[in-house]
Amino acid sequence: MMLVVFALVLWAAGWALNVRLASGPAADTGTAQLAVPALFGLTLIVMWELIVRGLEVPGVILPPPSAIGFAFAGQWDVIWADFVQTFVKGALSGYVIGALAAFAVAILADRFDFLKRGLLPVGNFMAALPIVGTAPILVMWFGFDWQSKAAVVVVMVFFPILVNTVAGLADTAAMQRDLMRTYGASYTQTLLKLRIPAALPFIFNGLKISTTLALIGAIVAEFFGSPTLGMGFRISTSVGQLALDMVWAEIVAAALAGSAFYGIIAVIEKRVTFWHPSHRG
Amino acid sequence: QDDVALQLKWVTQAQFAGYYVAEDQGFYDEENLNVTILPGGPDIAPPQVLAGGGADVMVDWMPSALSAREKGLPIVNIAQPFKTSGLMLTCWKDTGITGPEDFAGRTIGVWFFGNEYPFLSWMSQEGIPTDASDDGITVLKQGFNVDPLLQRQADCISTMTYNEFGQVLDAGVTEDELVTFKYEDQGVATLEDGLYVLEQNLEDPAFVDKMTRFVRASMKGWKWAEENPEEAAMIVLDNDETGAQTEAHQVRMMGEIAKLTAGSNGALDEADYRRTVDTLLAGGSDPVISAEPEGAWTSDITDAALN
Amino acid sequence: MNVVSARSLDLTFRTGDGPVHALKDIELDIAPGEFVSFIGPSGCGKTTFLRCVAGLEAPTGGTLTVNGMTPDEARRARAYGYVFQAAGLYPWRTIGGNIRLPLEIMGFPEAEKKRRVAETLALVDLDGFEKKFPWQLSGGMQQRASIARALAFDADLLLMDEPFGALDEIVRDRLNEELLALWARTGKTMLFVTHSIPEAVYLSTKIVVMSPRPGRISDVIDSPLPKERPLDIRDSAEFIAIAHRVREGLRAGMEAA
Amino acid sequence: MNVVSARSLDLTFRTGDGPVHALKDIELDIAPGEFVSFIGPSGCGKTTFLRCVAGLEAPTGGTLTVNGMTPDEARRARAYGYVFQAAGLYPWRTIGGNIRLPLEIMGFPEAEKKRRVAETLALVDLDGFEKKFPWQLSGGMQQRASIARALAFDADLLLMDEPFGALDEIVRDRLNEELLALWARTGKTMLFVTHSIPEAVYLSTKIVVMSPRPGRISDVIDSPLPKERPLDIRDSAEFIAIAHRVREGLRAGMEAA
Amino acid sequence: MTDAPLSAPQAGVGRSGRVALRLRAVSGTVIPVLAVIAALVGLWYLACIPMNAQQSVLLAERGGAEVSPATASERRDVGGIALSLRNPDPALALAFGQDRPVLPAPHQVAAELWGSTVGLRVTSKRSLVFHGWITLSATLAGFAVGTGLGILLAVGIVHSRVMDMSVMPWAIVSQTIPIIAIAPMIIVVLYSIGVQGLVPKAVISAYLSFFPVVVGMVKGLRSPDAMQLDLLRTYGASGAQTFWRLRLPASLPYLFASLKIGVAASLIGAIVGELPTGAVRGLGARLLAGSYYGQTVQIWSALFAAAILAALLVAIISGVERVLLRRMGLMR
Ligand SMILES: Nc1ncnc2c1ncn2[C@@H]1O[C@H](COP(=O)(O)OP(=O)(O)OP(=O)(O)O)[C@@H](O)[C@H]1O
Ligand SMILES: Nc1ncnc2c1ncn2[C@@H]1O[C@H](COP(=O)(O)OP(=O)(O)OP(=O)(O)O)[C@@H](O)[C@H]1O
Ligand SMILES: Cc1ncc(C[n+]2csc(CCO)c2C)c(N)n1
Ligand SMILES: [Mg+2]
Ligand SMILES: [Mg+2]
Repeated sequence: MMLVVFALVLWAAGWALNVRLASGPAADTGTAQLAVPALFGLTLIVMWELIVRGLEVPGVILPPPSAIGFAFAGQWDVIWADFVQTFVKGALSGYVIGALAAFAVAILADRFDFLKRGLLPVGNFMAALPIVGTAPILVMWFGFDWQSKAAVVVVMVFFPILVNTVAGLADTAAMQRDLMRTYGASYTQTLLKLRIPAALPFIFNGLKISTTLALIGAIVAEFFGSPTLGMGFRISTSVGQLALDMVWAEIVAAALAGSAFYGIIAVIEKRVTFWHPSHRG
Repeated sequence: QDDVALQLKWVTQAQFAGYYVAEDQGFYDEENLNVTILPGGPDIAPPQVLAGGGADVMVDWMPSALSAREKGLPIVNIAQPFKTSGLMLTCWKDTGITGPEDFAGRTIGVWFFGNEYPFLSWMSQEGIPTDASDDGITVLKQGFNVDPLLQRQADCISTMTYNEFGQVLDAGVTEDELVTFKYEDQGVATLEDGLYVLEQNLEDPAFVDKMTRFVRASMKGWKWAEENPEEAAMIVLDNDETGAQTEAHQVRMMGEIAKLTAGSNGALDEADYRRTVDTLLAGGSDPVISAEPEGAWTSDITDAALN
Repeated sequence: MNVVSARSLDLTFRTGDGPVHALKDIELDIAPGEFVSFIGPSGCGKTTFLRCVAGLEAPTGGTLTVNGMTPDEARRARAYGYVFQAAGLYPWRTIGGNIRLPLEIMGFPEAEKKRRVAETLALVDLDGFEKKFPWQLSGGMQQRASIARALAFDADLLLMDEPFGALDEIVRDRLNEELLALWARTGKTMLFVTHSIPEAVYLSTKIVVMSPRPGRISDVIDSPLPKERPLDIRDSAEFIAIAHRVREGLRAGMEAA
Repeated sequence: MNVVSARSLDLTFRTGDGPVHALKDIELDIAPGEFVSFIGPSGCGKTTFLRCVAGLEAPTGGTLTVNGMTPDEARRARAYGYVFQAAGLYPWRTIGGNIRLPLEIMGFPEAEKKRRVAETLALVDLDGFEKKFPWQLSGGMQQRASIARALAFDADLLLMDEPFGALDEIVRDRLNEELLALWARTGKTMLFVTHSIPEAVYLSTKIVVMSPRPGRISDVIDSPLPKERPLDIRDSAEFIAIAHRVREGLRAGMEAA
Repeated sequence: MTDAPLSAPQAGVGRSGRVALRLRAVSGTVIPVLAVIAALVGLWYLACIPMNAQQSVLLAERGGAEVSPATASERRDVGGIALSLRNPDPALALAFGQDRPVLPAPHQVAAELWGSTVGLRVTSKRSLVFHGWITLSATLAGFAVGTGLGILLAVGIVHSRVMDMSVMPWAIVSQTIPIIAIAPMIIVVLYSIGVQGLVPKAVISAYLSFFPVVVGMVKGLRSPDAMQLDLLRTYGASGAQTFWRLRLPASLPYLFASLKIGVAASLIGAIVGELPTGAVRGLGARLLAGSYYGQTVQIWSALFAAAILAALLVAIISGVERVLLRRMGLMR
């Protein structure tokens, strides 16, 4: 009980410190912008540790963060191999294929208005097919290895990227298109010099949303059949073996990988669409 | 009435007929018990539910239970309604597989989630690596159904006599297209569906009494089910909420299950226990359990229940 | 030959709620080298007329020729430069890149592109800003860049649709002066849409006053002002007289409608 | 007592790239019932000065009183109505609802709210439009509604920041006339920011010419024009003379900067 | 009326004009949508032939027909397309009516959908309406909780800088956690405090739906520009007045956009929540049970039922949005 009380005190202290940081004079510096969420996360983790120990929650229900940390460090090689299987082979390849396919279809849909008007509503409907239902089907079609995981990822990321790209390609001002007409520009010239650059902020929006979807999709697919390798495989098998510390270590790895993936795309976005009002320094 | 929550290992099906029958036929009521049957599923680990206090008693396979015990979750077998093992490997005959010695280089589907221990023990006894090396087996984490075999993504898959094997046949495959390896026949059988509780609960006489009544009523249910397989199957069907189970399938399953429960009155046979433990200990470099378990089972409850 | 020649030009838009008669019976001839301003209340069809000349809108009646061709042919022959109300520079291109855009599309050789970009930047007094991005410039500088973009490929005809509408009066004054100087130097033909009476009078050799519903020409005023126009010509009696006539024309058009 | 009184008013913004000296040494007195226009190039601090008067911005030096109070007290005493450049009506409220907004916030009783909404609608000639949504009205009508909103609670001081900047010249002319009439009828004190020389001259009893970097007052012109001002007073010699002086003031300020 | 608002958008649009516009919009999408659907269904039928070829040929072989290659183990290495080309007759004849097809034909799915919705009493355990209702109730409960939580969090984030800086990054990280991995744990933890049935599913459903709502609401509550905020300052308005009269109404369009994403996410959450406990009730259980018994037709029909349910939920929200925003004058 002491530990629980201590956890609550710690929470209050962490929050108070954050309040001071966030409203203090240094609030706008990069350090504060990192420190505040980091401190918040740290308090949460320490509270988790204290409460789990204080209430004597069984380790097979919820392990304390320290145990998760040990599992993460101790089984680093296993986690790394799982990461390569699920993220690099499954998620990343599916992400690339899905994105390229979405771009191609988006350009077609942009070219042929009929296709656009027909495809988008149907696409929205297809996007609503729950992934947990399509995953077993795709595993059945594409086999147990990473190919089926990539297929699930393709299906998951295709529609968000398609919808965003189509919206982006349509987002040019009438004036900008007229300008190209006054130059007697061809369709391709307009596409390359106006529409694609103008669509980039939208495209990146789709790409960003899809980063987390890709990883989640690959992991979900592994629940429905996999080789004896992969983050999803490890999570489900470890639950069965009551190795909850390993389960959480994989979840942490997934969250780290997902956040890093998101971060990388966000950085590229900032580089490529530096001109967009939301990115101008 | 005393409340009892029973966590099953898998979804509602004839594999658990005894409990549904006991509930349906009022055997639990007779023992003044109010039993809640919690169906399992692909991602529910019964020991976890037990540890969390979500259930009083669970159905599990002994390998998984012993492994959990070694991991520090003190669970104890209080009754063993299943005498024989229904687990087997089913292979296409045209792959040329005739015995375990042909497994090297093959792709074999295995259930995980605590169901992989019997297979891994068997293979390590055979000395066949399961690491996808050239002279080893490529293991697939088999999903929920027999598709990997039908689609020929695997040369062999795990099946239960009472369930998946029937599904393979239902899919139009004839028995002579297949080769099967029952664990029972290979001498590596491990004990399947038994009833387990948390060790510390057994210190409470009221709990012991409750479990005694529960086991008694459950075994009555099982024996009833063995004698009336068709009715038992219908009772199971009534309790299936998905509406996905079919009568034919459940009746057949009940028939096969009856063969597995036939030799048991509910008491654990120490010889079976020894065999299971020896199989699991014999796992070579990576045994399922590393030390002889202590106090992993008790006959107190069955002794009290069955007299 | 007239640069622009309209004969009973008519344009009706079909819209969801019935037709909009945007231009009616437009008769107009514009000779080479003229500076023609179009003025009139909102919705009277100034933009529509300019777009017809540019071949961006198809008239529904009458004839319109640009350099003796149809507007569409003229557009494909890159006969004119068009400056829109807002600068409308592409934010992902530098100022230089924006001016290079039409040259890229028209396939000028690399060296020529370089030369022209430098030249037009100098012409609008923006040298040194080539590598800057549009949002790093003030509104007035952006508008100058957009004029440079229209000048880069050196068409003889310049169509400008309220290019200074969004700028403040002082900046506008200066750009007006510069535009006049540019016009004097290059001898291009200018079609210039504006809402501002002083601006129209200050710049033009000819002022076309329009009135709405349907869009018609209600007056065409040939300016007697000399080609040399210091800014304070706007306080002269002649200037005020023309401005007065324009205002009267506008008022009459409004009341008739 | 002066409605607004500024003594060596100073305001410096701290920004990411150094301080911006927006107002420097402003000395100004405004008597009750005056119509004061502020004119100057973009960025000279017109808006900033108005915001200081409104208590929306805190000066960094000097003193400023509004009705003898600090601007912040005046704001809380609801001493003024403020009209922004864009109408800025809430699109989810009807015209009536928009005018009711300040009354709700200030807690007027229900009957009083009704009465005042009807009254101010009539004042700006918008009766019958109470139930319409803003986007169902033309830009000019929206701007009238936003003036009505500022009038509804009947403050004696009206601050207007380029209220007609977005409108076309003809609509603007009419609104100028109406504004003058309203001012004459109500006798309120007006502070009016504009970019347009004719507008400033036409409306004001006093014109404050400002110059930028740092924002200073470069000229204060008391208008000799009569209170009665028909639109074509703008062609009168007196008018042109004042306009000339304003333009010279602007030019001088620009060159000095 | 001296100043008739003729220049205002839509000023002259009467009822008939609107109806005409609507009609044009309908015919402008309905035909392309139908065309695309027809094309997809055609492709689907076509795809059934190679996908189901192994089974078709096997069935033909069992029926005594001459097939090539002659044995199943040889056929295993032949692709579906090649197999269909080598055995065109059985591949075509038997592709669309199998019991356990790899890819069921559209009419099989449609028939199953029809049969298990309209063809059964809604109280039947085989009725998709019954299972849909189970899933729907968890979805709605989770959606309500998630939306409420999301809005509260957004209000906190908009009004407190600390919350903005500390909570927002973690809210993003929370979305990178594979829900299917923690769903069973949530269920077990809730079991241990005696909660089962609808609540665990609703919790997962809420977890998935709160994020879009937070993001949308934060954007929406911050959408009023400086001028609109300053206007209220000139009235000396309080924080609460600013919230209720400005921030909240201004955020509604954003809220509805997120609600549409959120409700679809809620549905997925409810289905995910139904998977771990396996065959209990609901569309997720149907999916799983179908999968367990290799009943592809049943999987596909449950899948489509879920998508249709999602489409209906989104349509309902769009409807509410249209009515509300139109009444508020935010939609023209
Ligand atoms: N694409 C279009 N479809 C339908 N009506 C149009 C279209 N373009 C313009 N109109 C209508 O034609 C009339 C003339 O429009 P135009 O843009 O030429 O006016 P303008 O004189 O340029 O006005 P402003 O000063 O506001 O720019 C207006 O009533 C306008 O609503
Ligand atoms: N909140 C602020 N933070 C920093 N600088 C500001 C801020 N507001 C205004 N400024 C700067 O102060 C100076 C005066 O701005 P102000 O808006 O008062 O000019 P203005 O005369 O109203 O111009 P305009 O005619 O363009 O409206 C400008 O240089 C402007 O960039
Ligand atoms: C992950 C997973 N776990 C279990 C089974 C099926 N299964 C394995 S053993 C057994 C009988 C005892 O419950 C059953 C039904 C599966 N298909 N997938
Ligand atoms: Mg125009
Ligand atoms: Mg300003």
